[in-house]
Amino acid sequence: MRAFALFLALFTFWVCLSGQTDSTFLMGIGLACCGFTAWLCTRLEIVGDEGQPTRGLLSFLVYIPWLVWQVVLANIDVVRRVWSPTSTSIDPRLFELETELRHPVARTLYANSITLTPGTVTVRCEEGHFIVHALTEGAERALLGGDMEQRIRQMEEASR
Amino acid sequence: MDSVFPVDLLLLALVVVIGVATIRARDLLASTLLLGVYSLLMALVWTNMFAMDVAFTEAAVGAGISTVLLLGTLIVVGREERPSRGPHGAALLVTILTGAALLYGTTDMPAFGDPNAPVHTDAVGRKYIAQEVGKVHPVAHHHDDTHHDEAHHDGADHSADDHEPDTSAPAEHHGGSSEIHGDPAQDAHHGDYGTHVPNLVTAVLAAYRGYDTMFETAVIFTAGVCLIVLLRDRRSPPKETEAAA
Amino acid sequence: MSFADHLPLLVLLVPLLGGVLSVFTGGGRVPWLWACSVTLLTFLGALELFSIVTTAGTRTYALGDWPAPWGIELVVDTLSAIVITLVSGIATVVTFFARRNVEKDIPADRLNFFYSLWLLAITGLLGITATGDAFNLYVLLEISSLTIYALVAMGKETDRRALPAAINYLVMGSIGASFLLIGVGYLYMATGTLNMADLHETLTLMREAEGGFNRTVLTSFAFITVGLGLKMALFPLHTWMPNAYTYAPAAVSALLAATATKVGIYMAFRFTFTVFGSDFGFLQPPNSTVLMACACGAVLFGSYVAIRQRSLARLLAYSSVAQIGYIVLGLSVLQTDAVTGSILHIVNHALMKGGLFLVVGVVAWRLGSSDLSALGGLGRRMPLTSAAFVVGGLGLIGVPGTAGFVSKWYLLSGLLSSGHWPLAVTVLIGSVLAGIYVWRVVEIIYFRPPDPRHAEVSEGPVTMLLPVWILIGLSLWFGVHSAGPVALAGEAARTLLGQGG
Amino acid sequence: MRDQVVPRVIARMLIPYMLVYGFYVASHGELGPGGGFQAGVILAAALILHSLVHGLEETQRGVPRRWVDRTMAFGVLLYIGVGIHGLLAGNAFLDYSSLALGATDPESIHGAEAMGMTLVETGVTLTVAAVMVTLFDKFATAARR
Amino acid sequence: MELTLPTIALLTPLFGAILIALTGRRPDLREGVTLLTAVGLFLIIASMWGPVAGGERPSAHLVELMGPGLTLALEVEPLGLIYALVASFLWIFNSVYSIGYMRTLYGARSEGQTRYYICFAAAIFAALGIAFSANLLTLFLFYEVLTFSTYPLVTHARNEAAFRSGRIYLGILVSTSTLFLLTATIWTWVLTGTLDFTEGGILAGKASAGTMVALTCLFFFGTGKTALMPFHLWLPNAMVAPTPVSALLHAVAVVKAGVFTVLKIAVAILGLETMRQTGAGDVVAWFAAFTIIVASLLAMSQDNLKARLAYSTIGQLSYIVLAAAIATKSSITGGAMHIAMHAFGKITLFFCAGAIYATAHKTKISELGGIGRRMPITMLCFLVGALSTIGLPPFGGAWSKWFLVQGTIEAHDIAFLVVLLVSSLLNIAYLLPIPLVAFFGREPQAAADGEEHPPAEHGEAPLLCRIPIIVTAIGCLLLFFWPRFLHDLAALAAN
Amino acid sequence: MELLGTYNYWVYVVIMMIGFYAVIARHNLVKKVIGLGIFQTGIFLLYISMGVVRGGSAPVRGPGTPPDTLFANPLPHVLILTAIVVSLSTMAVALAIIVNIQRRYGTIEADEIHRMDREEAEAPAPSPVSAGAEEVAG
Amino acid sequence: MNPVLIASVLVLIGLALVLIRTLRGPGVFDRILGVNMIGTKAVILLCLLGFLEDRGGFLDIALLYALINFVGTIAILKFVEFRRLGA
Amino acid sequence: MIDTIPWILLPLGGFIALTAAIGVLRFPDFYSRLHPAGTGDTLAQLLVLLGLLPLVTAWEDGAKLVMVTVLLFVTTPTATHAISQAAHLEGLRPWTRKEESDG
Ligand code: NA
Ligand code: NA
Repeated sequence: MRAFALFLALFTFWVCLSGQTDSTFLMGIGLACCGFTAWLCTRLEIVGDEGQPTRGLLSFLVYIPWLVWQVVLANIDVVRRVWSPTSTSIDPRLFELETELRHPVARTLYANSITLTPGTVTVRCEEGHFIVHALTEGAERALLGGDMEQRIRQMEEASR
Repeated sequence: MDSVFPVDLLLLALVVVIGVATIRARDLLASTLLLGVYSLLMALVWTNMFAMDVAFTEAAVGAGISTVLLLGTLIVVGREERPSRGPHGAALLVTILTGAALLYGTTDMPAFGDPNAPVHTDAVGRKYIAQEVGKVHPVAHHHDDTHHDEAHHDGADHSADDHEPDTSAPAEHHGGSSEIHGDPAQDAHHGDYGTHVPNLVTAVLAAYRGYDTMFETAVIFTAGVCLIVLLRDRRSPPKETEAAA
Repeated sequence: MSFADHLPLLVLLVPLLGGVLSVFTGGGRVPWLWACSVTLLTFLGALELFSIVTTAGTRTYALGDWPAPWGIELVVDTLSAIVITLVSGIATVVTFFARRNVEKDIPADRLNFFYSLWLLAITGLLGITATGDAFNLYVLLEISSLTIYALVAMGKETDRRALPAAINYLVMGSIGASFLLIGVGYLYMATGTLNMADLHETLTLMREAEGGFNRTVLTSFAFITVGLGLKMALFPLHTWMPNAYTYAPAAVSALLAATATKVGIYMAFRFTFTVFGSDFGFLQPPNSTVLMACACGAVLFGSYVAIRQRSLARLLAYSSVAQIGYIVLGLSVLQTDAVTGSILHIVNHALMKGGLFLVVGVVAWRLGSSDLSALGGLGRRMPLTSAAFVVGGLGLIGVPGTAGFVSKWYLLSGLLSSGHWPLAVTVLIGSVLAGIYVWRVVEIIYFRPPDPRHAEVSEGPVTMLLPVWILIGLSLWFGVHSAGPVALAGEAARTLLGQGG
Repeated sequence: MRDQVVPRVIARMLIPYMLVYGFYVASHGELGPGGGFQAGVILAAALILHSLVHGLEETQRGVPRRWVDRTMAFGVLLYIGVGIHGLLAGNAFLDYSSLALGATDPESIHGAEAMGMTLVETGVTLTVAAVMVTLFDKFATAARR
Repeated sequence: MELTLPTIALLTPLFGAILIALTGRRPDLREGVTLLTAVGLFLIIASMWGPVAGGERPSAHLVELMGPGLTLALEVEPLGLIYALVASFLWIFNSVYSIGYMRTLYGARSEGQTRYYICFAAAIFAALGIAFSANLLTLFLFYEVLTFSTYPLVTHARNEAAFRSGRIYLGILVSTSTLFLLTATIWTWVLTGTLDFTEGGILAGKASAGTMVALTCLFFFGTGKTALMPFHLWLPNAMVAPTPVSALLHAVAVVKAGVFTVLKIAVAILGLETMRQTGAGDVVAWFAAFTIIVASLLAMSQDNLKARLAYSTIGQLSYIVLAAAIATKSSITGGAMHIAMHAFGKITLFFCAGAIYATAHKTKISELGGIGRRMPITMLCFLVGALSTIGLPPFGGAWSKWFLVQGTIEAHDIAFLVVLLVSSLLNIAYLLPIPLVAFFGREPQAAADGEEHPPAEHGEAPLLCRIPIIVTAIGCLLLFFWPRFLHDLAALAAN
Repeated sequence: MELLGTYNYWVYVVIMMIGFYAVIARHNLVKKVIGLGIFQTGIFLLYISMGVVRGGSAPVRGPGTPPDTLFANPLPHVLILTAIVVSLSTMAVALAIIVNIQRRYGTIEADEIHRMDREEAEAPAPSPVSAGAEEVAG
Repeated sequence: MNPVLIASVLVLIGLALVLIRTLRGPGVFDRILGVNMIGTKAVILLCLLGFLEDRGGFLDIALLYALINFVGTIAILKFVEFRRLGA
Repeated sequence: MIDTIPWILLPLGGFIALTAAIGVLRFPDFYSRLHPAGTGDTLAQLLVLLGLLPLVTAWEDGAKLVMVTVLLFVTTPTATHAISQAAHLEGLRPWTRKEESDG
């Protein structure tokens, strides 16, 4: 089932890459290759919940625009600090961030989201807690507020 | 002024700097990393010179595979290069002499990008671009000292027509070049492959010089076999030996 | 197209296929048997091709039916036919010989891969000889080089010094190949073509049009010469060779010494004559003086250093440095007899040196060493092997009745008739020095008391002696019945020098 | 790196797409940049990524060494085989037009030429991918102590 | 390959060698084969005397070595026949002598005797090849074969001294032939396009005077077997070999091959006329003269009998070199005759020396006192050999000296005449004392530490040694009274 | 413009010299191999530069490409593709040999290896094993 | 002037600046970070260059490079962390 | 309107990329340099994507452009995270303002 979903995703990918929808030959090759890839990935044991979190897809699509907006917002902050003539504008710190996220994909998404939003970088991603590096105290506080984790937890629950 | 030049200049300057840094770094890991960057920038240079396939390969090989190979080596041999004393006089001399010879050779070269360079005006490159090489006539399989006029597909010369008279001018024209130039529907006509192979590099690689590429594949195969032979698995299970014997 | 039309291709397609398929041959003696059959088949094809070329003239083969210069073409003229036959023949003999040495030197589970490399090396060498395309030559050169680096490094199973030898060879070989690539690049830059015949034509037109040397072409010539000099181990670029020959597995040394350097020289012939052309004027003083100086240096230095060696393989390696000097000397004076002598010496030296390295193989297999100190009293215990060494050694000296004499004769008459006295004297002094290093070994073999450690050693098996004596016997045969080879080499030389033929 | 969740998850997501991308590059060589060699490298990179994240043994459980060795040779053989097909069809070695199987109209011939190129590029892809995997395998194994 | 008489003659010793190898385990059979081959060979060669003297030139084409003009071919002409006759005749007696000598000293089954007889036969084969060669290439080839086939004989003893001598032997012979003879040969080929021996030479009009001088020097010095100074050292060094080998070197084959070669080259390559006109031989002639005198002086200072004989040979050979360099008809005749005369004289002397060693184990002249009384026949023959070598009648050597002297007179070169006369006096001075001491000297008593050399209770040499000595001594005598056939051939050669 | 006409070639010469120097001057074998890589890339640059046409474009001729388009010469690209592959293969073999050297010598500095070999050659060699003799005995 | 060229030059300058960091280090992680960042910048640059000359093929290279850069970085980290590649 | 989008977004993207580079050059320690590295370039790519989309002629080019962007969004933070994790495992300690004032 997951393998088939993967196959479909892969073939979509193929069509986007190729663009030659009128060529039966290339599409045929595409089908064969995608099928083969799906089979190979099954053999490689990477087909599964971690690789293809199919169920959380919809809520993920909602999450993306929010994340992009966060990225833009926070970037403005970093740009300001980069161009500021003194180095006093930053006050870096390392802190621990408790998280209730369990699913690996959810944790990955959370960790990468933290990294993508400027001012914070996930340094460690352990079971139950992250270690995060923040550029400023403000960034630390924003993260500890837990808005982002909340959104991701909703997705995790939705896909369960 | 082409957009090629400013980007090219900047990139080449960077490439040289990285090259020197790669050689100078004592830490072999740093060298390896810099070599990857070097390859990447070289790939950019080549992209900028319209050598897409080469850039593609260089990026994959230089930044990917060779980095991994070097890393694998460094795990065994360690990261530190033993410091050596100062510049090596004799090596410097040899290098400079070689460089001087190479520069001497460049003085008679056509300018960079000159469309009148022999490389572009010679019939070889032009027929590749037009894909109008044509097969050897069955009768002419041997003793073909006059191979220049054997192409049977003779369309228009699309490039550099007016720069130099083509010494190997096609013997006969099917239709006229004006027809092909004028009719957009005919633009797609390619002599040897119809519309099947727009990428000229692939055409040259896999067809006109397919023999080279066959041996290129053999070289790769050879490298694989060499590695299998040279880097024996130390924990090679005895059953493998038995199976072979 | 008939079968015969495909022969120029088949002689290298067979070992290529054989090399790839060798991976599937499993273990035991199967890989060896496979390699033997493949090389034998190749040799038979080469013989057929040889007879066709010598009767019907140059053969060409357009790959993919694409006409040259757009497609790559194979061109087999007299010289190529000679070298193809030589390489495939010696490869056959050496492959037949190799089994015991290889079983001793190479782990049993790698034999199929070893013979795969072996056959690919032969493919590369044959391909170089057959191709009519300058860049294709580079590719094939790299196939053979790459395999040979690995083959040399496989000597590590018995002596770790094979490894530095291999890496040194690799670095110098790669520099050589790169120089060749630069040279070909400059040529391409100047002419816009890569086909050798076309290159020659274009260069001739260029020279006529410009009335002088194009600096790009001149540089190209210099770099190709240096690159090939590295590949063929021309003094002073020979430094990779002695160690590589000494520490490589014995069978590999034999293959290398007999074929690889010869193909390097063949390439020099191709570029000097077929691409640039003897009338191009590059090989006039002062350019030729440099080449001659290198060749003379090779003869004198190689012979002198050979005298001082303590290992038979190393001695023979330095002797090769000297013998390559002879061949290049003949090439550098651009005189028919001298070039004839060079071509003859390519063949004769391949036979003699191949045979001698096989002797080293037998000795190493029996004694586990080719140190001269271990060879005392060998003449009694391994009489046939020792006799083979003596005959081969006499050939190196150039004693009449051996093939070495014939090539030296033509070389000398070419040098004398073109008035190159100092070069002739060098050749003669080289022969005398060869006499010294060969005789040193002969004395040890026949007159030194046996090493007690090897007191029980007996003659090598027939399957090893047969190949040894095939090569040595052939070198004797060509020493006496040399009229045919001389006529052939003369024809090849006249063709190369553009004197018709 | 198996216990590092972020790289592991991302790698698992990426690998199938890398493989398909590799196949895409191989099959679209005539149309755009890339071809057999590049495709082979990409395919190998996918497997290498798998090895980096999951370990060599796990990759070799999915793609056994024996397969890789065979593929290495098979690619070359495919290339040579296409060449020999031309030879057996009475043309020269590597004349792909014989793949038109007797058809003589220009379109078939052109298609056959293109098909020949695709086939040989496939051979290149297979060999390159297998060799690159072997290279990584050998160096990774050599580095293990 | 044409199977004519010269070819058969050439192949006979080769087949003999093979038979010897096959019968190696049975000494009697082996030596029987040797003798039979030697006799057979002599008969074959002798059968050619009539035709050759009658102007026929039996020839054979062996193999086309390197294409047109560079073939292996045989042709029998007078000079070669003289050399072949001498070599094959002396081989018979040398074999007889060898059997006696080797069995006395080492026993029949001792180490390496089969090799000894094989190499001997091979050396004769090479000598015949030289003698019958129809061109310079063939000559050069057999010349080298001779060098290598005699090497195992020279180093027969297989001890350190033997190696050293062997090295010098090969070193000088091979390097001179490679450096000079081969160069001269190829140069000739380049100049003339032929290497065939032709009456009157082939270089006439093809080479300038300077080239002629250079070529002559290359040819004469390149023929190291003539032991012309400074390339003479191999000969005294080779005396470590068993005496029959010394006999082979000094009388039968090797040095004679050298002088034959120079004569042949002078006659058939350089051309006597051309040589005289260009003064090509002058340099060599002076070297030869120098050698004659110095070698004689050196001979006098030797106490070792074989060494003295060796230096004597060096001097005697230079007579012939001088003859070739002067290049007049008489000198060539004399030189050709001297090949035979010196061969008979010197072989007698060496046989005697060997007999003394085999019987009395004495090598030094100073030890020979009174030995003539124990071995009267041997020492009498020694006297005959010595007188023939000096050139006194009634022995063969007188004739050749006579023609040599005549040759110098024809060339109007008084200096060389003086050299010849002075050297004859020196010959007397170093050769005659030996038999005198032997007959009239006092037998040495045991030395103080002395059990090692007890006054040997010995009589004459073994029979198989004695017979050859007597035969060759008689030969010296007969050659004086019947020199006709020899002179006729020699004169033919000189024309 | 004249300067611009050849600067590409100068750069390639400089790059090659950098690599070449490392190959011959450095003792560390890995550094040599890296140098070789740079050296060869320089050559590739030479070839690619040859193929450039001012005002040209990549040698891909799609359906919409105007017929009078100037294309870069595809041949140098093809040659260099092959050369890159060769260079990679050489590098792989070289590194494999280097790994072996490290295992057997404990160093990859060429001069040290040379010294070790020389010392070993001067020391008396242990008795070599005679495989042939074994086979005869067995 | 065209916006693509402006962006290209800006990115290129950025790339050069990151290069300085890569060369300077000081630590190995700074270098790795620099290399990775150069890779990303190169991808951006490749996208831009494609439109500078209107060639779609560049995007394939960009895609490839993004992938290779990632794999390479993981490999380097694996080397630094575990001193091995395989397991 | 659509013509001006590239004129705004592309230079802006270039500027962001340049900013990130300067950040990497200027920031005092490894950890703080991670921030511009992990974020600046992804945003720059996003801007470049949006700026280029109006210029796209073939739809598969647009698709590829999107793919590149997505890929960067996935891999860049992952790589950044992996690097920082490795550094942290290695024991690299972050620079803090407190430290500076201490020293
Ligand atoms: Na962040
Ligand atoms: Na392509």
